[in-house]
Amino acid sequence: MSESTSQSATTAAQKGGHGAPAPAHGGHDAHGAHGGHGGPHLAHHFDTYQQQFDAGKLGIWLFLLTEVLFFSGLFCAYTVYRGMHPEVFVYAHYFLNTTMGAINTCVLLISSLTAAWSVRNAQLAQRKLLVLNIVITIACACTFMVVKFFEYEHKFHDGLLPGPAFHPTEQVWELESFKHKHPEAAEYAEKLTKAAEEKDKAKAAPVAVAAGSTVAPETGVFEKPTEEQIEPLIKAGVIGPMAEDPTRPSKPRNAHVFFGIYFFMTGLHGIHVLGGIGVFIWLLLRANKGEFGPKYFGPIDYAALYWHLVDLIWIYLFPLLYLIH
Amino acid sequence: MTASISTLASAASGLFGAEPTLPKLPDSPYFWMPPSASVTTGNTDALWDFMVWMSLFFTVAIAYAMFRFCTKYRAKSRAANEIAEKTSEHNTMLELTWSIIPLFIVVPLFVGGFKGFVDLRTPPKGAMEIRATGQKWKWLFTYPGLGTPDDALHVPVNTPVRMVINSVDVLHSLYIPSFRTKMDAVPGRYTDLWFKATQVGEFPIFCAEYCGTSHSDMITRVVVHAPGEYEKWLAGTIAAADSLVGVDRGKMLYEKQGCATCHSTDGTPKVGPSWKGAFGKMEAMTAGPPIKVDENYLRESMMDPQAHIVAGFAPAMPTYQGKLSDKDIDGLIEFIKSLK
Amino acid sequence: MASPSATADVVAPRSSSSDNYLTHDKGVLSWIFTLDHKRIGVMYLCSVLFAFALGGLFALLVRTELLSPGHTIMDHDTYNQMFTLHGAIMVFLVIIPGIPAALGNIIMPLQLGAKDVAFPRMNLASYHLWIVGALFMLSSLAINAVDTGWTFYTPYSTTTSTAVVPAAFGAFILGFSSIFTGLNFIVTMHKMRPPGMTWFRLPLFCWALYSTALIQVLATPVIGITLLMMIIERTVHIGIFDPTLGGDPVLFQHFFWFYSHPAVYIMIVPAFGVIGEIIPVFSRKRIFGYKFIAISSLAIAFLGFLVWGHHMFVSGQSVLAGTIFSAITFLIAIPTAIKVFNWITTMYKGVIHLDTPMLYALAFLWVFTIGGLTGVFLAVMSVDVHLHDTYFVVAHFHYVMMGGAITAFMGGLHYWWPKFTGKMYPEKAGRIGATLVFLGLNVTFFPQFILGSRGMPRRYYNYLPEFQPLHVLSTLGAYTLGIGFLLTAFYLWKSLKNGKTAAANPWGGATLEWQCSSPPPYYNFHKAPVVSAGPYDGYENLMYDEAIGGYIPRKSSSST
Amino acid sequence: MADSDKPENADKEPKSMQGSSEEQPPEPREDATAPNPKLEPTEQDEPEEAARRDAPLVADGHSGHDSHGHGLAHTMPIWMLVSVLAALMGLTILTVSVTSFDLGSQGNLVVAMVIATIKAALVVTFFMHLFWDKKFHLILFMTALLFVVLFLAMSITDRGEYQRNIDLYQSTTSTTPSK
Repeated sequence: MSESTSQSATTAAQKGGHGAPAPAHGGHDAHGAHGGHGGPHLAHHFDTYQQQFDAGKLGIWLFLLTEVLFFSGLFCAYTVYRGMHPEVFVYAHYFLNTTMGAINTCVLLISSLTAAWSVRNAQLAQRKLLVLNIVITIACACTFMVVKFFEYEHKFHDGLLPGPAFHPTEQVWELESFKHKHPEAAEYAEKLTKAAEEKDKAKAAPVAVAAGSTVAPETGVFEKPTEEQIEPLIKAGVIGPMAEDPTRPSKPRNAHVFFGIYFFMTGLHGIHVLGGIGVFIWLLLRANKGEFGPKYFGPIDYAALYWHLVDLIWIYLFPLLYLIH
Repeated sequence: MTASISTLASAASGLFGAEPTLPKLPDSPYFWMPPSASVTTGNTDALWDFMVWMSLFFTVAIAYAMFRFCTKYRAKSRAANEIAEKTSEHNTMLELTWSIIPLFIVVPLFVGGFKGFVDLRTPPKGAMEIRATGQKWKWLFTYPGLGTPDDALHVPVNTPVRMVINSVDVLHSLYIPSFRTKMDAVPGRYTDLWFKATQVGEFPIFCAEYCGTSHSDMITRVVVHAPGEYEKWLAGTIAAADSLVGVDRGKMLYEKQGCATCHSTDGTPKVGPSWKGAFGKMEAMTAGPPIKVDENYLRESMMDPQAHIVAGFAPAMPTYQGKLSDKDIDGLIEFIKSLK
Repeated sequence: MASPSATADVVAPRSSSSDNYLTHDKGVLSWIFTLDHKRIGVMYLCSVLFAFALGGLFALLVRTELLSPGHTIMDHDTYNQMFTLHGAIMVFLVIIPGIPAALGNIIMPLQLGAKDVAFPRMNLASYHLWIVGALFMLSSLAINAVDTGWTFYTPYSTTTSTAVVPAAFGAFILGFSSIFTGLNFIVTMHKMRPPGMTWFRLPLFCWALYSTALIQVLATPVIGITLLMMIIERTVHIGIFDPTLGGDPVLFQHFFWFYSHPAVYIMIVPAFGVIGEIIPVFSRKRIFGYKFIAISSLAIAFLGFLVWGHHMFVSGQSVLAGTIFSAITFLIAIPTAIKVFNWITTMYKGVIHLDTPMLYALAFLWVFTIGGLTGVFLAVMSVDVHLHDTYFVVAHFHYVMMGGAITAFMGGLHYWWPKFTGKMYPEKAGRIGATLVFLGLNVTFFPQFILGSRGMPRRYYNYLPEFQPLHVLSTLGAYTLGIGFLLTAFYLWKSLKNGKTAAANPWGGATLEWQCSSPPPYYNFHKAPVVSAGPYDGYENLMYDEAIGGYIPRKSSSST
Repeated sequence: MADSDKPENADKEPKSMQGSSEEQPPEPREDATAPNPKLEPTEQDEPEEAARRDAPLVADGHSGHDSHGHGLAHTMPIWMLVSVLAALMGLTILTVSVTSFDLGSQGNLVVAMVIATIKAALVVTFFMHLFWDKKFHLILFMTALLFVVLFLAMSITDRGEYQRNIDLYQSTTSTTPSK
C-alpha cells in the first residue's frame, strides 16, 4: 500500500485518534518488506488477519469507551444544572427549533444505516455499493452540519449566546412556539409588560409581581389571572422568584447557562461529526481503489462503529435539549 | 452605621499596626499537634495517637523483616550461584489473614472518624453566630449587629460558636489548628464550622485553600476571652464609638478593611494602584477614556470596583457596597487626599 | 520463564551489537518517525528524564525559597508559579508517563513475547502528542507562568491573570497521549500474547500495566472534558463553574478528582509492577502469592474510581458523600497491604543480591509503607479535617509519588538499563546514588509530616517563624536528593560511553525480555518464544557466568 | 467489574492463541523476524502462509457468535438493518409527538429518556452488531456505562445534598450575573 495512505493513517490517529486502530493495516512498509509475509494489508507484527482484525476491533471499542466518558462530563453538568434551575430549561427550550432537531436526528439515523451497510459491502467485497454507501454517509453528515450551521446562525442572530454575550432580541412570550403552546399566558405577559411600561412613564412605583399572585391589587389594572395565564410564565421563570426583574415579565436568572451548555454539547458533537466526515472521505478514497474485501475491512468497520457512537450521543442530546416539556 | 462605629472602637483600643503582625504559635504539650483548645479535639487526637502507634508498629515490623532477611539470606556472590531453597509459593490462609487484619483495624477507624466528623459538622443549637467572609487576602469577621471591629476573631471561652463562612471572590479555607477544624469558604454559598473554646488565649488562624498571591499572608488569630472579658471587649468596642473622623477614620479603615493588602501608601503599586498622590491624577483606564481621580471616581471604585479599572491592573477588588457607611467613604477619601 | 528449550535459544549470551534496535536504522528521522516500540520508549525515556530535571529544578527553587519565612530568593507570585509548574510537570509530564510509556513501552512487548505493540502508529502518535502537550504547558511558562496549583481549582483558575489556558490545554493533550498508550497496552496484552502465554503467566509488570491502562482509558477522558470546560468557562464564561454566573465551583472539584484520584493509581500501580519484577529476581526465588498480587492490582484500579471525594471532606461536600467516599477509601488499604506483605515474604529464605535495583526496591518498601500508612490518617474524616491542605498531605503524597513512583522508576531504570543500552552502569556509584536518594527523600519529607500536623498549610510562601527549623531541615534533604540524582545522571551518562558491555541476562531474570540480546534485536526475538512456565520459574536452571557477567542456562537442563 | 471479567478471558484468550499457534509453526515467524529484512520468503513456508491468509474469512449470518475460526466477523443481513432503521425512525416520531402531552412533573423527561435508551440499545445491538460480537466488548461497553453512572450518581447526590446552602445564599443575597 502506498506511503501516502499510511501517512494519512498516522494523521488520522493523531487527530484525536479517530483513525486510531487504522495503524493495524500499515507498518510493514516501514519495517521493509521482509518476505511475502502477510500480504498487502497484514501488518508485520500480526500473524493472521483474524488477529489484526480483533486487535483493531478491541482498540476501537476501547476508544469508544473513552468517548462515552468524555461526553459524560457534559451530561453531568447538564443534569446538575437542570436539577438546579429547571425554569431556565423550560424558558430556553422555546427558543430551540424542534423541527430542525428532528430532521437532524433522522439524517444521522440514515447515515448510521448506510455506515452499517457499508461494513456488509466491504465484507462481501461489493465495491460499487460500498462506495455508494460511504458517499451517502458523508452526504448525510454534511447535511447534518449544514442544518446545524443554520441553527447556530439563527441563535447568533437572536443574541442567544453563552455567558455575558447573552442578549435575546425577543422575549420568550413573543415567540411563536410559546404563543402556540400557551396563548393566554402570552397575552397576559404582554399586558403585564404594558402595565409596567405605563407605570414607568407615570414615574410610579414599579408593578410588583410576586409568584402566583398578580399585579398589586390597588392598581386594579385587571382581575386575578387564571392558571393558564400564570402557570407557564412562572414555570419559565418569566415572572416569580426566579425572574431576573421582579417588576415586570423578564427572563430567569442565569438563563445564559443553558445556551452555554447547548453550544458546548452540540459543538463538541459537531466536531466529532466533522472528524467522522474526514475519516469517511479517507476511507472513500481507499474503497475506490478497491482496498477492502472479506480479508480486510477493519477500517470500514471501525469507522462505522465510531459513527454509530456519534449517532448514539445525538440520540440523547436531541430529547435533552430540544424536547423539554 | 454600627459597622463604622464599632470599627472605630478597635481603632480607639489601638489594636492596629501598619503590618498585620504574625500570631505566635502557642507552645504545645504534644510533639505532633498544636495545643488542643476546643471540645471537639478529643476525637481527632485520640484517633491520631492510635494511628501514630499503629504506623510505628507496622513500619518497624516491615523494616525489621527487610533488614533481617537482607542480612540473613544475603547471597555470598553471584559466582557462588546459590540456589534459594524451595518454600511454598502461596498460602491462601496467610493471604487471607493479612487481608482480614487490616480490615479489622480500619473499620473502627472509619467509625471513629465518622463520629468525629458528624460532631464537627453539627453545631449545637443556640450557638453564637459569627460571620467569616473570606476575600483576597483577609478574613472579615462580622458580629451580629456589630460589623467588623477587628482583624482578629474574638470569642468567649466555653461558649459554642458557629462560624458562617462565605467568600466574595475565590475559594478560601478557615483553618484553626488548635481547634482541629477547618472549612472552605466557597463563593456563592454558605458553609459553616463550629467550636467551643476551652482555653483562654490566642491561637493562629490560617487560610488553608490556595487563593493567589498573598494566600500565605491571610493569617490572623482567634482571641479567646476569659468569662466576662468578652463582654468587656464588646462594651469597649461600642463605647469607643465614633471618636475618629476624616483622615484618621480613613487611615484606620485603610488598615482594618483590607485596603492595605492591595494599595500601598508609599507609591509602590501592589495588586491595586498606590494611593500616594493618587488624588487628582488623570488615570488611563483599561477601557474607555482616562478619568480624573476625584471624589466621584473614588466612591465609584469602592461601591462598584469593576466599573472603571486603572490601566495595568487586574479587576481584583471586591465591592464594599454595604460594608462602608458614607462617613467611612468620606473618611477614606480624606485619607487618600492626605497622601500627597 | 520460558521453557528450557526456549532458554537454550538465547543465541548470543554476550550481546550481539551487530544488529540491534539502536543500530538498525541511522539518522534522526529514523528515530522521530520510528514505529518500533523500543525506540519510542527510549524517546519517551529521554523526554521524561528531561522533564524530571526541570521539575526537580523548580522543586529545589521552591525549597530554597522556604528556607526563611517571607522573601528569600523570589516574590509571592514567582513562588506560586514555581510550585504550580513543579506540580504540573511532575504529575503530567513525569510520573504519569514515566513507568508505563517509557519503561513499559520498551519492556512490556518483550516480556510478552510480542513483536511490537498492537498499534505502532498510535504508539508514535502518543509520543508526538506528549511533545505537543509538553510544549503547550511550557509555553505558559514563557507567556506568564500559570499560578493556580496543578489542581486548576475554579474560580481562581477562571479569574487569575496568568496563562492558564495554554497549561490546561497542554494537560488536555497529554491526556490523549496517555489514553493512546493505555489503549495500546490493553489491546497488546489481549491480542499479542504468543502461544502458551496465558494470563497467569504474565509477568506482574504486565499485570500492573494492564490495570494502569484500564484506569488511563476510563478516567483520562473525564479530565479532558473537565479542563476543556474550565478553558471554555475562562474564555466564554458559560457559567458552569463560576458562581458569579450561576455555576458551582465544588462541581469542578468532583470532575477534577474523578480523574485525578485514579490518576494517583496511574502513577503508583506501575511502580508495584516494577517492584514485583525486581524482588523475585534479586532474591533468586519465585514471587510469593503471584495471583493475589496480580488481582490486587486490578482491585486497586477499580476501587480507585470510587474514592475521589476523600479529597473534598472540607470543600463543602455533603456529609453523606464524604462518608461513602471515606468508607470505600479504607478498602484500598487491603489490596495494598497484600502486595507489601507478599513482597516481604518473597525475600524470606531467598538468596538476596543487594545490587542497585534491589536497593531501590527496598527503599520503595520502606518509603511506600510510610506513604501508605499516612494515607490512612487522611482517610479518617475527622482527622482529615485537621490535616487537609497542610504539609502532612504534601509529605504523604510525596512519600507515595516521589518515594514510591520515582524510586520504583529509578529501580526499573537500573534493572533494565543493560537491556536498554547494552551497557552496565557502575555498580558502586549506583549504590551510593541509591543511598543518597533514600536518605534525601526521608530527610526532605519526614519533617513535613510534623509541620503539617502542627498546622502549617501547604502552598505557603510566608509562614510562622516557629516552623522555620523544620523547613530548613527539609530543604537540606532536598539538596541531598538533588545531589543523588545528579550523581545518578552522571554515571548513567558515562556508562553509555565506557560502561562494560552487558550480558543478555545480567541479573538472571526469567521473564522473556532477558532471552533476547542486550540491546534487543530490531524484531525482538530471533526465534518466537514458546512459553511453557510462569514468569518467575526456574531460577535454578540459570547459572552465573563470570566470563560474560551474566546468566546462562545450566548445562544439565539446557538439553531438555 | 474490570477484574471480574479477567478470569473468563484468562482461559479463553490463551486457547485462541494456542489455536492459532498450532496452525503456524515458528518457522514463518523466524523468517518474519530474520536479522536481514531483505531476505525473501523461503519456499517451504509460503504455501501454508498463503493457505492461512486466503482462508474464507466472512462468517455466514448465524455462526458468528464466536468468530474464531469462522472468519473475521458477523455480517448483518440487509433486511435487519433496514427494519432497525424503520424502528428508530418510528421511535423518533413517537418521542417528538409525546412531548405535546403533559405527563406530570418529570414524566416527559422519563419517557423521553426511556425512548432514547431503547433507540440506543437498537443501535448498539444491531448497527454496532454487539450482539454477535465478542462478549468482552459488551463487558467493556457496560463498564463504561457503569462508570458514567457512578460518576453522575455521586456528583449529583452530593449536589442535591448541599443544594439548600446555595438556595439559602441566593435568597439572602442578590446574585444576578454582572453583565
